[in-house]
Amino acid sequence: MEHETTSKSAPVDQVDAPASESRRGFLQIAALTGAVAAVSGRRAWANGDIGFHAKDLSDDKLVDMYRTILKIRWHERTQADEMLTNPDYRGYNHFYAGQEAVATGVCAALRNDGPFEQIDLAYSSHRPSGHAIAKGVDIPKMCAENDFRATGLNGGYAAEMHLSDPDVGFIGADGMIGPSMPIASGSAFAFRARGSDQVAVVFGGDGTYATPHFHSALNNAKLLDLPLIYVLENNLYHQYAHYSYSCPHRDIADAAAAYGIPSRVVDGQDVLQVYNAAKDAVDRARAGGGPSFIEAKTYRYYNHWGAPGATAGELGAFGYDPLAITSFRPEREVRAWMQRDPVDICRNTLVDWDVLDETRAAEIETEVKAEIEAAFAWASEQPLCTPEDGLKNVFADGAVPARQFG
Amino acid sequence: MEHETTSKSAPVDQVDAPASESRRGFLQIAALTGAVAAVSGRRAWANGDIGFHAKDLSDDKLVDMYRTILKIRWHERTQADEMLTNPDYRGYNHFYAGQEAVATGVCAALRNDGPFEQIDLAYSSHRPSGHAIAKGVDIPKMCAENDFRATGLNGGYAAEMHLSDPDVGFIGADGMIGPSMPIASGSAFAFRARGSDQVAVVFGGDGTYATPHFHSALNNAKLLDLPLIYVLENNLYHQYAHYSYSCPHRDIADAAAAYGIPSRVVDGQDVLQVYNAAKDAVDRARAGGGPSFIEAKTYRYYNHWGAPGATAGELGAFGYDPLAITSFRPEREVRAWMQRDPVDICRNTLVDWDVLDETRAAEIETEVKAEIEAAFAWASEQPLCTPEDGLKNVFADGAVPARQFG
Amino acid sequence: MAQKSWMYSVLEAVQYEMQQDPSMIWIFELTPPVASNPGKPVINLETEFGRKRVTNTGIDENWMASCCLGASLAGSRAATYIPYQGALMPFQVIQNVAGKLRHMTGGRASMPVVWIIEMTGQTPGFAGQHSCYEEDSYYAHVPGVRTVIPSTPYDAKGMMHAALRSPDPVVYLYPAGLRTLTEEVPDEAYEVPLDKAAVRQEGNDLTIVSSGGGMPGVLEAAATLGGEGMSVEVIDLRALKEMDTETLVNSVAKTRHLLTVDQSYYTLGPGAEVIARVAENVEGAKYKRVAFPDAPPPASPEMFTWMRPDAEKIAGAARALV
Amino acid sequence: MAQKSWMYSVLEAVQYEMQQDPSMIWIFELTPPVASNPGKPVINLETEFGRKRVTNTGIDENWMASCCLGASLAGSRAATYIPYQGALMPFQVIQNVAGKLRHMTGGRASMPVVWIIEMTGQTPGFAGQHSCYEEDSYYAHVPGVRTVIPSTPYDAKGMMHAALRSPDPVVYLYPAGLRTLTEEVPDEAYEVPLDKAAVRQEGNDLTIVSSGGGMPGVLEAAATLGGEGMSVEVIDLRALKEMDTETLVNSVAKTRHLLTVDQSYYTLGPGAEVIARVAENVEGAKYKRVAFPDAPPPASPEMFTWMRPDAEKIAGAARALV
Ligand SMILES: Cc1ncc(C[n+]2csc(CCOP(=O)(O)OP(=O)(O)O)c2C)c(N)n1
Ligand SMILES: Cc1ncc(C[n+]2csc(CCOP(=O)(O)OP(=O)(O)O)c2C)c(N)n1
Ligand SMILES: [Mg+2]
Ligand SMILES: [Mg+2]
Repeated sequence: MEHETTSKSAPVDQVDAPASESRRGFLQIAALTGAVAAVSGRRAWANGDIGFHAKDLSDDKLVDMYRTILKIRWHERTQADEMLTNPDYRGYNHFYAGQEAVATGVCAALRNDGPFEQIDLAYSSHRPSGHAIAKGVDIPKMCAENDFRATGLNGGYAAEMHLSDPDVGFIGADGMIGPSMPIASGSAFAFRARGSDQVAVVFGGDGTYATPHFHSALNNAKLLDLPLIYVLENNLYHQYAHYSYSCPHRDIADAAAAYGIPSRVVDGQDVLQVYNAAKDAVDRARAGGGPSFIEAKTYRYYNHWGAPGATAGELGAFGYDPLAITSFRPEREVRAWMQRDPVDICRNTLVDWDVLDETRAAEIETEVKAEIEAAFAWASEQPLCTPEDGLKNVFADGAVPARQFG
Repeated sequence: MEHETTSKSAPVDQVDAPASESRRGFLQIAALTGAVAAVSGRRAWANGDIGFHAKDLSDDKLVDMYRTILKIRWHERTQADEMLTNPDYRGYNHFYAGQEAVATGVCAALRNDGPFEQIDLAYSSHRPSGHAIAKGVDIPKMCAENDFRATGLNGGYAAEMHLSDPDVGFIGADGMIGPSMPIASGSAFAFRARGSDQVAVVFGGDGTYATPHFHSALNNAKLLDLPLIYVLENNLYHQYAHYSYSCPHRDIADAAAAYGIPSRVVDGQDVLQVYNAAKDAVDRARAGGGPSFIEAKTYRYYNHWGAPGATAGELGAFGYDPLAITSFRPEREVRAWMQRDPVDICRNTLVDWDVLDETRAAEIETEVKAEIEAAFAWASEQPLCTPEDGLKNVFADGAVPARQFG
Repeated sequence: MAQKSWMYSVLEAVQYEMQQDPSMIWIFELTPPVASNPGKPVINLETEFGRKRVTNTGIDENWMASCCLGASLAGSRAATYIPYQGALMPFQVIQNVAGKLRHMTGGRASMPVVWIIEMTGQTPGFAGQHSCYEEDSYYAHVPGVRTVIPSTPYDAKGMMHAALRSPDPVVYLYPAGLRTLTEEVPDEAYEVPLDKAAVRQEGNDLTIVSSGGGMPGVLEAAATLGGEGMSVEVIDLRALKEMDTETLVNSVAKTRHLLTVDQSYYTLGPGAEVIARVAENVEGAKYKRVAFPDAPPPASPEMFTWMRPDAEKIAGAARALV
Repeated sequence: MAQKSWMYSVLEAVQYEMQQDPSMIWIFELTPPVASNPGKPVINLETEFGRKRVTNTGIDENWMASCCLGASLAGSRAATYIPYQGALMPFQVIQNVAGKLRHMTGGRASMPVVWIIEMTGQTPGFAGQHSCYEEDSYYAHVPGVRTVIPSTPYDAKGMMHAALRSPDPVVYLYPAGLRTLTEEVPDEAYEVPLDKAAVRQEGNDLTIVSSGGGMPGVLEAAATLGGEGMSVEVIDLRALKEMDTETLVNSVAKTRHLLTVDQSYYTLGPGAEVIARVAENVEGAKYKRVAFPDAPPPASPEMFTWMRPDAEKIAGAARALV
């Protein structure tokens, strides 16, 4: 089913990227004009209206953002390779590669350390490893968690789908599509009630638009002026269904704008555009100006879950995923998006701004790769869990009785 | 808390009635200008753009609508008097008086008899007695049901909050705020799937806007082009909370329009305006044009539930309702709305159109009163239920075991 | 110390905790959190603490419950009152998120949240969701959430203090049929534990176990049976999750006869769990359940009152069992 | 007749009923209703019946379930497949609307609707809602809805035909851990009743009662125990609501020993109801429950597999009981 867009307002901050066209529409344009191949990372930021806040940042902060994108990227690639080549490796992931600039740009605008009562909180809901790294979790411990180790971030109880770390304000993933949005709005309610200037950010996919929770969270955030930032990562698909099956809007941001919430569409491949939108939203929320909605147009390089279709040593997955059953996304769409890679766009910008040169940029990537490899190595040596510990942490104190033996 | 309206689009079909102003805003205007007292029933329909479809109706059909409004009104008044004066009377009601033109105008545009596979379905969800009468249920049986009689419309199982009668396509009330909207969309889905031109109508209060179901029902109705008509009766309050506590829009229709659904605001006190909007919506739905949303600005003359504050023989309730606790609506607001009474507006229009004269109009009212009195009399003589029947109708066949005796 | 109603006792506890903790919040639906009691000051949380901390929005019980969960995750204690019509609207977020979050974060999520979930007064004449009394079982099956159901104003206040001070999420069931009960309730704060049953009356011939709205009928039946010479031990569960097995087993080990009474439906009502726990631990006892049949409540008072367990039916079942 | 998998058997029944009844609809979430089986034609409901009758929309399980309910009220048979992550999203509408509607309309509402609700495969390594197995109890407490849980492809097909032909709303639980089971399943339509337990094996020393995903472990344990000389009667509940009391009581009256096995949580798992029903009717029997502890499933395979009941643990509990 093809849907006509019903929205009248023009997307904001739209760049000449393969954006939110319906799949067929996009492919037709790409085929007719060869436009995709002509889009380079360099051109993306050569747009007069980007870099407003970002241009004021210190070099260190900018390099940090580049480093964060690389950490997420290399965590993904290293883990995918582990999954594809190491039969003893048990971890899995909902890969975030391709979307790194979203988590990085948003979290760079947040307060990520300090006492729990002062830091900003991020709800990941789903596909959390990128959000976790951007918010600042300890990567070796996260790797241990993903590999079910007793010394992992969450003691081996969570694994990838439920990562969390309150120490850095990462409330984490709950694995459900929908519920985190109203919950995050509750944290925002608490901030406002106690007179704190903290903000709550919730990340959600295009799949969250259709959930009933979308309405609840946005309506109440608006009514109560809550410091909530809803970051919708529109990677065009939920599992293997294009978002036009679930949403009558071309830009989901239009749906949020209907509540009277300041809503923007950004190029999710460009970390600085994301940062700028997040910074505006955070400033508004801290000043008591209420909620914001950011729709980041982005794309994931791997399939929905795990590494089907991927090849060790290569970025992305192009094969057919049996999970998709009768519906799948075309390889040329994946390849088109990969030409506007968030790593390249960030690096190119920093080089153009003279924050880094190519040599230093490459060195940093080498350093990050090594750091991630060390994290996986450390994780693989961590102890496995003690079976009986499964009875703990049900309530704050004590353990529940075993019942499996009668 | 006062909310500024965020909507930019002008309300459609707005008349010079006390409409959806926030309570305080409305009272200020009323106090300053004395405008309310100047609004008469006669003036309401003297608006060039009403009566389009309605003007083409046969006299009989128009008189039927007048009669239906009167049936609802006298059912309300008779029942309120019973509750206030007859200590043996056990029935109760969520009174609909003041809103009669909404149910009447909508149902007049529907197909209300014929085989079940051909008639239009109406979901009442809540406050059902007006919807039931307008859809054509047998009034004596409904009175018996409301009085818990074995021969009532639903055998005494339902009472007022759960009235239903599939024979006239009245799927009825389920007593919940929210769930009926997605359910009604499911009936619409079935119509479309089986190639039928039936339509599904769901009535809901302003309270339904904030429910998560609002989003689900409208989004899916739009995506799937369902023949669903959502009639939102905005009587300004849910229980005793003004709708501005739950909705950032001045016109809730704006929220529906954001989905790309044709949405109108109508004067809910004028049955012909309601009919015209419903007729458009029904025609569109039957032709495969998908859903519509109608917001009827209206008002209830009694309190939320039962007859607190009402006086036998008088229309409306003005006293303080203990249920309201710290919040209640001002008496002058009730009296202002009562000056644009749906009975008067309908009668005046029909007299002006020469469909009736005042004498005949008064005769009809006398006939209807007698009919309603007879219905209550019949109902009061009906047998009470057999206790053991409570174990039946759990499943289609048989009865469940008694468990209350051990 | 004064005679206080259930809801006044509860709001007294909430008011005290909100005065102590300026970050605590309360969300309500339409009906403001106000209680009055003869001879006592009116409690109005909305006006006392202001609408930044105490607010209503629309009819969206799932948002109310989720909001409080999110507040608790942000370090603010939070409570809400869900009316009975919406009792199961927030079920999924309590069952699938709140109940699992502490465990699935390896103990890192703390959730000092209390959901007061109203159960109906089982009013004859209503029907469907307006007279049902079934949420006890649904919530009691959820791990990671403490589910309690006080049956007296004294317990209501003490368990509310305990619930608000607990780092665990608590489903606090309020059987609205008890709204007219009054008893002497201290003015100062005190705690009643969230995991202990109460032996309301000791006896040797028969153990009757019930909870919440079932208790008045059970106590009345026990008095009748006592007058007939039967020695009845009456246990009020109070805590549905974690259920106090020890008190149940000790009692039936003595009386050898167990009668459970649920206002909730028969199948998988709390009584099923009570019997199963005892049957696993006591040999040769005799068992019977009194419960609402597995049928929704009908509107007709004739049907409904016949179906609902009451003192007379309970006493009849006890006589048949012993 | 051919060896068929669970899901192929189910879709075969659905396909047949949809061919017979051109008004029947099916709603899915993201994953199209497609099944293949060696030597058999691929079944694809979406392409065979078209997107007007078979469609997906967004991630909104409550809408999916509500849509089917509304279709059934409009006189069209309807079914949907709710993935396990969303298993309790439609709970409120099933519990508070569908379950009550026939009764509260005095029998006037007819609801030929089937909600296939997936339960997880309890996959070690997942956690939280991705490995839980708890929806059986929640749905089984709801009156007015038939809750069934087939454990074999044969029953799956026969109970799907019966469910689709029933005017009652049916919650049809699918334990996804059984997805790899195959057995001989007839090609033609047939019905398996929605209210009868199955005696899978007769015996005299011990009755083991389980359902759904618990059955393979129980059958394996029974084989082991049989090899040791214990005569075990194995009952597969199949119907959770209405539960087949007679089969349970007759069996334990004979064996005097009852062991229940739940993959679901201990407290108020189906086993509690089984024991309570038997204990009310059989005197002097001995009882034991094997169940998942009252804890959410942790991710670590070491913790999870230790906590989950399996053949060895079941056999151990049986030896201790008899
Ligand atoms: C309530 C619920 N239903 C279904 C699922 C299964 N599920 C997991 S991820 C996913 C798709 C989510 O799509 P989107 O929101 O776009 O996020 P993306 O995977 O693209 O990052 C689904 C349906 C779930 N986790 N929760
Ligand atoms: C889910 C749910 N929550 C709460 C209630 C209790 N309740 C009954 S009517 C009502 C107010 C409804 O207001 P509105 O939708 O404006 O309809 P009106 O009463 O004005 O006709 C509420 C909250 C309910 N029936 N269902
Ligand atoms: Mg997506
Ligand atoms: Mg209203």
